[in-house]
Amino acid sequence: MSRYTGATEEDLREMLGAIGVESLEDLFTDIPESVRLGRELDLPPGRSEQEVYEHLAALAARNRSAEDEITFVGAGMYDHYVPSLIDTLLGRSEFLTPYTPYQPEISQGGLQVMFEFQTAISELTGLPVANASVYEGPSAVAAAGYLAKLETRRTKLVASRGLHPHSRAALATHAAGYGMEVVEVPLDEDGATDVEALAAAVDDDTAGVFVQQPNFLGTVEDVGALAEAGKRTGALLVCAADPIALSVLKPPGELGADLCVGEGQPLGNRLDFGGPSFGFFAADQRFIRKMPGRIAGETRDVDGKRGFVLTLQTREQHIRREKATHNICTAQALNALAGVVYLSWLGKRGFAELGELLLRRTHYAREALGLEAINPGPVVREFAVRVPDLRDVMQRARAAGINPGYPLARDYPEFSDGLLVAVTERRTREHIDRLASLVGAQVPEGAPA
Amino acid sequence: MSRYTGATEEDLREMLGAIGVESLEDLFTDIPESVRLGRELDLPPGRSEQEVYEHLAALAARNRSAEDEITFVGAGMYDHYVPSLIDTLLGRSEFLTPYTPYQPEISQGGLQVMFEFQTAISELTGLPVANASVYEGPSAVAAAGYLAKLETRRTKLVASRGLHPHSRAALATHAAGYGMEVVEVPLDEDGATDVEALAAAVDDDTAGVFVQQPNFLGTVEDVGALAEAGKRTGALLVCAADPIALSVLKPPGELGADLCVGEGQPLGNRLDFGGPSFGFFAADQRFIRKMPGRIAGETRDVDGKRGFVLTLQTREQHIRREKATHNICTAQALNALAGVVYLSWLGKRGFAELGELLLRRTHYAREALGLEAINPGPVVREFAVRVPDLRDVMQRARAAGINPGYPLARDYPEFSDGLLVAVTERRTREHIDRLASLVGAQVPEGAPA
Amino acid sequence: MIDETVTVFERSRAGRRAFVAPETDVPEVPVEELLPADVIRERPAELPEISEPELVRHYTTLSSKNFHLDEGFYPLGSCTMKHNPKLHERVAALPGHARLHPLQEPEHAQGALELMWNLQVALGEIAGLPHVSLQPSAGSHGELAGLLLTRAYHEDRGEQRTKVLTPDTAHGTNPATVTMAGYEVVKVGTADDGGVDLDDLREKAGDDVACLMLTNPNTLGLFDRNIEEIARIVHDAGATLYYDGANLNAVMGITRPGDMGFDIVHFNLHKTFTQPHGGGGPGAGPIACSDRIEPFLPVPQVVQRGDSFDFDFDRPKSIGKLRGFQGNFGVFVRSYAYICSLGRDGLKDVSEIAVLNANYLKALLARPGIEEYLPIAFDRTCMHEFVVSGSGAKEQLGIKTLDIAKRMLDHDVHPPTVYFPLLVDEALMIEPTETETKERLDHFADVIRAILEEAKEDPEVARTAPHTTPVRRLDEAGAAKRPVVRWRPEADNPGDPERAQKAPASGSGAM
Amino acid sequence: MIDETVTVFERSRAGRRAFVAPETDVPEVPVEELLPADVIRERPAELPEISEPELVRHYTTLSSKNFHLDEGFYPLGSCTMKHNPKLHERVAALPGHARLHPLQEPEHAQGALELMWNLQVALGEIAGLPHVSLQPSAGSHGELAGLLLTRAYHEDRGEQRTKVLTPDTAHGTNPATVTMAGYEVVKVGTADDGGVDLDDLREKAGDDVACLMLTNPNTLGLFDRNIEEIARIVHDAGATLYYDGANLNAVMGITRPGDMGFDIVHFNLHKTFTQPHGGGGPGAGPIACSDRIEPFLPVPQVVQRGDSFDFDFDRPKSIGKLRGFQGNFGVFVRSYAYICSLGRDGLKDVSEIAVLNANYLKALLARPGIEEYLPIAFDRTCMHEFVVSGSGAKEQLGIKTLDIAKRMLDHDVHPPTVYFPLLVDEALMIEPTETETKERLDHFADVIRAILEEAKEDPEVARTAPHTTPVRRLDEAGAAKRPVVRWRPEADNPGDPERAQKAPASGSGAM
Ligand SMILES: Cc1ncc(COP(=O)(O)O)c(C=O)c1O
Ligand SMILES: Cc1ncc(COP(=O)(O)O)c(C=O)c1O
Repeated sequence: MSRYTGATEEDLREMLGAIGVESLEDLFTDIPESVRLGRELDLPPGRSEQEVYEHLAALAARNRSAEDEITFVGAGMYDHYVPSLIDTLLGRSEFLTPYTPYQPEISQGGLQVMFEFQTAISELTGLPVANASVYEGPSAVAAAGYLAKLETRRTKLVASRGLHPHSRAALATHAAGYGMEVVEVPLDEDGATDVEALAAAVDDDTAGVFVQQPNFLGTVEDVGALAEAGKRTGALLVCAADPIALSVLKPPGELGADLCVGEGQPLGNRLDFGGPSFGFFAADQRFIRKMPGRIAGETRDVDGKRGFVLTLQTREQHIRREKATHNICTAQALNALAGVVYLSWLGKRGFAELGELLLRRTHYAREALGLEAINPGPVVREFAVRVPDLRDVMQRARAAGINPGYPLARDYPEFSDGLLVAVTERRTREHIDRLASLVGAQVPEGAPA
Repeated sequence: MSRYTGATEEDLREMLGAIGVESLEDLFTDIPESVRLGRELDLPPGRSEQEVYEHLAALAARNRSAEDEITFVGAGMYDHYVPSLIDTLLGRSEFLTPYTPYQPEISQGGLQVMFEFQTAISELTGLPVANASVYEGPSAVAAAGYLAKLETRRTKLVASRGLHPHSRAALATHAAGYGMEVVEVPLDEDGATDVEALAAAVDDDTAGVFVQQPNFLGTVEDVGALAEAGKRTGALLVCAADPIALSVLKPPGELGADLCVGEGQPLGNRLDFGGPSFGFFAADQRFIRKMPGRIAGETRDVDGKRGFVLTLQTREQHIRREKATHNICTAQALNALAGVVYLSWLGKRGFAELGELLLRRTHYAREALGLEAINPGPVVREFAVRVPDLRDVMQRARAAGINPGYPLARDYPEFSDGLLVAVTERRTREHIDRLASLVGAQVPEGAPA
Repeated sequence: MIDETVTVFERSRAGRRAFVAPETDVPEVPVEELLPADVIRERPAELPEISEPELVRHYTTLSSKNFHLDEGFYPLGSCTMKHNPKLHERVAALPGHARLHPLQEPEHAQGALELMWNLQVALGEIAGLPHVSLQPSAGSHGELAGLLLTRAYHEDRGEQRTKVLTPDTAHGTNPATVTMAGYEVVKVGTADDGGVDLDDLREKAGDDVACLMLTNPNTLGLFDRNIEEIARIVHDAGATLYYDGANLNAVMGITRPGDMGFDIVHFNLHKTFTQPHGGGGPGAGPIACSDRIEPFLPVPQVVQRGDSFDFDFDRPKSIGKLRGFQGNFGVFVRSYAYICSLGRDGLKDVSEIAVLNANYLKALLARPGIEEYLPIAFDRTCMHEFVVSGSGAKEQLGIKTLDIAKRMLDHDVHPPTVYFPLLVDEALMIEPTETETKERLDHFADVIRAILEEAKEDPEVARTAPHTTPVRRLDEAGAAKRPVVRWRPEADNPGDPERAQKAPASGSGAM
Repeated sequence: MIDETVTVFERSRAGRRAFVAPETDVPEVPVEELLPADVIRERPAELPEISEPELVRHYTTLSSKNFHLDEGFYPLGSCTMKHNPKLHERVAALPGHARLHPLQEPEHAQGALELMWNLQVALGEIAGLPHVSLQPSAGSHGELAGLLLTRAYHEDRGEQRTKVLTPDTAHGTNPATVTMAGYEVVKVGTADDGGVDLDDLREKAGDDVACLMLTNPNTLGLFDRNIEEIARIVHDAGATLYYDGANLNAVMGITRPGDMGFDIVHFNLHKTFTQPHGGGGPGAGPIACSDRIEPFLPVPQVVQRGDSFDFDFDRPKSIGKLRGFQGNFGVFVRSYAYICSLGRDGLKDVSEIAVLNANYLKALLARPGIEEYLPIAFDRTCMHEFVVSGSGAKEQLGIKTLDIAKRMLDHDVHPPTVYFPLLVDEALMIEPTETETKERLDHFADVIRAILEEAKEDPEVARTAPHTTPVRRLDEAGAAKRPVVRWRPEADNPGDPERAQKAPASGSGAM
C-alpha cells in the first residue's frame, strides 16, 4: 500500500503524548458508535506506484485516442497540437501545486497569469472585461444566463438551436434552478439561426438571447443581425464562440454582443475525454461588477511597485455569501494558464495563420468529400454533411483507422444522416483525401457534389 | 522552418549599425572564399514543431520497447520502474538547463546534489570516495585502468572474462592509447572467475585486476578471494558492480576492492537504447587526488554558512591540462541526479526490499525455466541457461510478446546455445511462468530440471 | 526591463514568433473568397510576438514568484492542501487518456468508462451512498447539483419548498448556491460546543424547508455529535440533508455521510482525493445520493452492461446536464490512481493521520507563549482542522490576524485561512493534512511563537509585513475602486512603440 | 532545520519511506538460503528514509538555488548555452525511445537505427566529412577517439609518431586527451592576429608529429584565415588535422571542417545541437572523418542495407569500443529533432545570428565607460564569441575579473567563462548564442557598465560580491585542503539521533 504520510512509530508516540491521549482511537470519540462504519471499506487493498501505473496504463490502452486514429470529430473539443512548452510550464510545481492566490504577495506569478489571460480573452472577444476562467463552455453559457437574470430581473431566455446541445441542456438545467424558461429558435434551411424566428421569440420578458459563433454545425452566423434582432427589447445578447475561429472572424464584441463566453479547450488544452479545460467569460464594461469568478486587477504595493490582486471580490461567495453573483469558487486556473501560454506561443501573426490554415483546409475538405452540405454557407473549421448509409461509412472508416466525424442524429433527429466533420492543423490534406476516398465510394449517382 | 532566434528586421538594422557593417555577410569576411560552402547544406528544409513531433513519433513507433513486450533482456541495462517524481524533478529547468557549476554561489542546488550522490555511491560500494559521475559503465572501467597506470606506472591489466564484454572492449580500446596490454582470465565451469588462473596471470607488471560483481553471466563472484589473489603483487583490484545487486551483496570496498565502478542506469535512469545514463567511480581514500571527474566538497562561505564547491580541481583538464588525471569534462550530472533521487526514493529499507524481491524472483525463474544452468551457483537478478533450439524458442517467444533474454553466442561463442535472462521488479511471477511454459515446451526428455 | 514586473504583452516585438504553421498543403484561396467581408476580422488580436526562449523565460520567472505546496507547509484551512503524488501526472498524461475525444464511441472508450465506473463505486462506498454522478466541475457545482436534485425530488412529489437551511459556520459557497438554485437562505445558529443549535434547527425546520446543507466535521473542524438527531429533525420535516464533502478527509473509513443520514453528498476530489490545485483549479465535485434521489441524477450516467460499460442518456426524471460532456475526466484519473494506491487501509490511515496532525498542532499552539494570544475556538478534540482566534494578539499585542498571516510570508510558510469562519473573531483556520511531518508542524508552531515574541518587542514589524516577498502589501481598495483588469498599450509600455499608439480591437471606449 | 542547508541524509527518519515494493508473488525463501553467508551484505546501505512529499520538497527547494538558462542570460564562453527547445524533451520521452533496450535486435529497433542513420548523414554533411560514429559520450571522449583513430591510422601505415601539437589557446581537454592517448603535447604559439603562429607550426610539424588539434574559430572566437596553409603544413608532415567541434556554432552552412582540410572532427551535440546541459551533462561527442580514417572507426557502425538498417560489428581495423552499447541515444533524439526543426536554412541562420549577437555585444562593450576597463583581446570581427581582458579594471579600479564575475551574480546574469583562454590576462570569454534577444544583450552591457561605475565609487562592493545569493564566496582552498566529499553521520546531524552514533558501512577508517 502506498503512503504519503510521514508519521513514524516514534512520531506517533510523541504526538499522542503531546496531545495527551493514549491512542488514535481517542481522537475520534466524538463520533457516535452508532454511525461508525465498524468495518473496513469494501475496496481493494493499496498497491505500489508501479502496480498502479500498470493498471492505469492497461485501462488507457483500451481507449482509442487521437494518437491511435485519424479523427475528424470535433463538436466542441478539438484535436489541436499542444506545444511542448505547455507541458514544461504546467508541470512546474510553482504553477501546479498552489491554490487560489488569497495571499497576493506570494502569488504574483499566478495573479499576473490571470491578468494576462484576461487581456488575451479580451483581445479575442473584443470585449473589455474578462474573468480568470469558469469551469468550461456549456456551464459558462448557463452562467451568462444567470447574469442576464441578475441584470434584467426578467424571466425568459431565448436560445438558438445552433447553440451547442450541451450548452442548451446546461442552460435549461441551471435555469430550472434560478427559475427561468428557455425558448428555442430554429435554424433556417442553410443551417444558420433563423433571424426572423429569433426576432419573433424575443419579448419584454426576455433577459438573454443566446447564439453561437460558429454554430454547432460549423456555420458562420451573422452575429450582427442576430444581435440587432435579439436586443430589441433590452435583452442581453450572449454569444458563445470558438476561440480559434475568432482568429479570422470579427470579434462578437464588435458586433453587439454584451457577453461572449465559450469553451477554452482548443487553446492549448488536451482533450482529456472532455475535461478539465476552461470556460472563458468576457463582458461589456457595465457588467464588471456582476461577473462570476475570479478577476485579477493591477495595482501597486506600499513601495509603489507594480503588482496584481484578486479584485472586485464583493461579487464573490466568500465575501457576499447569499448575495454573491455566482457560487463558483475553485475554477480552472491551470487550464487558463495553458490558454494564455498557447495564445502567446501562436502570437499575433501565428494566430491568424493558424485560422487561415484551418479555413482553407476545411473548405477543401468539404469540397473533397463531395457530399450534400447541410450548411452550404461559410464555415471556419467544421461543417455538416449528409452521408447516405452513414453507419456503413463509419464502419469502413473506423476499420481504416479513421474517425470520420460526429453523427448528428442524437442531437438533431432532423439530420438523421448528418455527419459533423472537424478539421485541425493536425489533419493534413492527405488525411482529408483518405477520408474523401472512403466516403466518396458512397456517394450515390447524381448526388450534389 | 522553426526558429529559436529573436532578431527582428528592426533588430538586425540596429545591430549591424552598432557593429558598423552593412550586412551579415560582412561578418564572415575572415573566411576565405576557397573554403566557403557556397551552396545550401544538402539537408531537408526546416519543419514546424508539430511536423517534427509526428516524424519522431512515427520513428519511435517502429521500435519495440519494453512498453510493447515483456522483456527479460538485461546484460548491463535493466527495465526497472522509474518513479514519476524523477520525471518531475529532472524536468525542472533549474536542474535541466544549467551547465557545470563553475559559479558555486548560484549553483548550490547542483553542487549539493553531487555531494549527496557521492555519499550514496560511497554507501553502496563501501568505499569512502566517489566522484560526481563519469560517462557510463564500460568507459568507467577504462578510466579505472588509467588510474591504475598513473598509480603503479606498470604496463599490464588483467581482466576476468566475467567482465562485461563492452567493458573488456572499452578497456582494450583505451589501453591501446595509454599503452597497456590487457590479459584475460577465463571462467571456471560454474561460470565464475577462475581464481587460480587469475592468481597465475598476475605479476609484477600488473597495474590492475578487473572483476565484475555479479559477473556478466549473473554469477555472484567471491570478490574477497579474487582480491586476495589479484593484489598479491601490488596491483589495484577494480570491481565493476551492478549497483542494484549491492542492495544484498557485501560492498566490494569491504572485500578488498581498491576501486568500484559501474553502470548507473539501473538507478532511476531510462533504457534510452543505451544512454545517456551515468557511470559511477568510487575509490579508497588514497586515490582521491588521482580520481577522474568532478568532485563536490563541503565547505563554508565568508559568513560561515555551509556550502558546496567543485573541489580537488587540480586533477582536472581545465586546470592541469596535459598533467590532468583524466580528460573528462562534461559528464552525466542529470543522470546522476536521477540516481540519487532514485536511491532516496527507495530508502534504506526499500533498497534492501527491492534486492530481496529480485533475488527471490530470479531464483524462482531459474527453477521455473527448468533448463540447464550455465552458472548453477548463486545469482541475484540475472542468470545464464542453455536453450536447446534457441532460435526456435526466441521466435515463438517474440510471437507471444515476450523477449526471453540475451543470446550469449556473439560474446561467448563457447555458449552458442546460451541465453542470459534478467529479472526486474516489473517482471512478475505470471510473466516468468509464461516464459517458462514457452521454453518448457522445448526441454528435451531427461534434461536436468 | 528584464527583471521588473512586465506582462508578456509588453515583451512583444513585431516580427518575433515561437509558433510556425505546418505547411499549407491545400490551395491558398484568399480568405475573402471563403468568408463574407462583414464577418472577417479586421484587426488581428493583439497577441504577444515573442520567441520560444523568451516565452519560456517569462513564465518560468513568473512561476518563481509563487509560493507552492512542493516548497513548503500550506495549512490553508478547509482546502486540504495535501501532497500531490507525481504518479498522477504521469498516468493522466498517457495518450490513451490525454488525447481521448469526449465523443469517442463508448465501445472505443471502454478503459475510460471502466475507470469512471470504478471511481463511482469507490466514492459510493466511501460515502455510504450508492449512486454517483461524476459530472459536477467543482464542489460548488456539486452543491448546485445537490439543490437541483432536491428541487426535482420535491417537485416530483408535488411539493413546493422555498427555503434552505445553512449553519452560520457554513462555507460561502453554500448560501451562494442556495440563491442560485432559487431558494431562500435561512441561517441556523451554532451551539456552545460548536455544533448545530438543535432548538434553532427544530424551530426553523418547517415544511417550507427543502434542505439542510451541512458539513461534518464542520468548518470549525468539529464533529457534530448530534448528527443523528439533526438527521431525524430534517427528515421529519420532509427536507433533504445535504453533505458538503469538503471535510471528508477527516472521516474516511471511520464514518460515512450515508450512515449519518445524509441524502446527498458532494466530494471535492481536489481536496480529499488530492489534485494539484493549479493556482485555483481544476477540480471536480462528484455527487453521491440515496435511492430516492437517484432517478434525478444528471445525464449521462456510466452504467455497466455485462462486462462492458456504456453511457445511459435515457433518464426521464433527470435534471439534465450540468456541463458539457461527462466531467473533468483528467481529474478522475488522478483521484482514481490515488484510491488505487492507498486502498481501503490507506484511506483510513489518511484520516487518522490528518486528525493526529491537527490535534498535535493544536496542542503545540495551546502552550504558554501562544495560547494567550491565539486562544483556540471551541476547544475540544478537533478533527482534521481547527480554528484559533487572533483576538488575544489583537488586544494584547496590537497586531491583527492579517498581520500575523502576512508576517508568516517572511518565514516561508503559507498562512492558514483567515477571517473564516465568520463567527470566530479574527479567525485563523488551520488544516495541516496528513502528508505533513512532525518537523513541519513543530516548525510552524515555532514560527508563530517567533512572530508573537517579535510583536511584543515591536508590533510594527508584523503590521508592515511582509518584507521579503516579491511585492509587499498591495492596494486592494484602489484596485477595486478603479479596476484595471487587462493590459492596454496606452499604459506606459516598453513594447513595440507603434503598438503603443493604436488601440487594440477592444480598446474602443472601454474603461 | 527546514530552511537551512541540510542534505537528504540528514532529513532521514527511521521508518519513513516513499517506495513501496510490489508484492512478493514468489516463495519468500530466506536470503540466507539463496546466497552464501560471506557475500551477504551485513549492514544496509545508509540511504535516507523519507516520505515522497518531503523528498519532492527537498529537491525542489534545492533546485531553486541554481541559476539556469530558462531564467536568464548565460553567456558562458565556449559552452554555447543556447535555448533548449521543449519539444526535445517530449520526443525523447516517447516510450518507443525511452524504454527501448540497447540490445533489442535491429529488426525491432528500425526506428532508432533510422534516426541514428539520419543524424549521421546530417552531421557528415554539416562537417563535410562523410563517415560518422555517434559513439563518443562527450567532446573530450570524441577527442580521445580522434587520437586513437590517428594512432591506428599511423600504425596501419607502419609509422610511429609520438607528438601531438595543440595551440596555446587550446581548451584544457585537448592536452589532457593527448596525454591519455599516449602522446606528448607540443604547444604551438599564437600570432598577433590571434591565429596559429605559422612559423612556429612549420618548425614543430616534424615527422614525429601525429596530429594537430585545432578549433576554428578558435577559443578567442577568431576564424584562422590561414587554415588552408595550416592544413598543408600538417598534411605535408604526414600528420592528421583534428577539428575540435566545440565552436561549430559559428560556421554551420557557411564553411565546413572537411572543406578546410580537417581529417577528423568531433561535435559537441550538447553545444551546437542544443542539449539541456543538466548541470554538467549528459552530452554526446560524435566524430566524423575522411575516407582514409574510416576503416578505423569504432564498432558497431549503423549501416543501411536496402531500406532497412543494421549494426555492423565486422570491422577488422576498428579501434573497437569506446563505451557500452551504441552511445547516448537520448541525446541523439534531441539533436536530430533540432536538425529536423531548423533544416538547411535554419542551421545557417543559427550561425549568422550567433555571430551577429557576438559582434553586437562586442560593439557595446567597445564603448567608452567599458572598453577602458575591459579591452577586447585581438580586436577584430569575431565569430560566435569573443574575449575581453579585465586587465584595465584590475589596474584602474582594483577589481579583478573574478570580482566582476561575482558581482554579476547579484544582477541575475551568469558570468562569462573567466581566466580562459590562458594567454589573455584576466580573460572574460563571452558567447551570447543566437537564441538571445537584443534586449538581453543590451541588458548585459548595462550590467557591466553599472558594475564598473560602482567600482569607481567603491570597489569593495565587487570585491566582496556576491551579496544576494544563497551563499556568498566559499572557501575553496579549505575544501581542497581537507576534502569532505560525502556526508557522514558523525558530522553534527539533526537527523535520527541513533544514526548519529553508529557509523555506516563505509564509515570505517575513511577520512
Ligand atoms: C467547506 C467547503 N465547501 C465548499 C467548498 C467549495 O468547493 P469548490 O471550491 O471546489 O467549489 C469549499 C472549498 O473551498 C469548502 O472549503
Ligand atoms: C573548445 C572545447 N573543446 C572541448 C570541450 C570538451 O567537450 P566536453 O565537455 O563535451 O567533453 C569543450 C567543452 O567545454 C570546449 O569548449
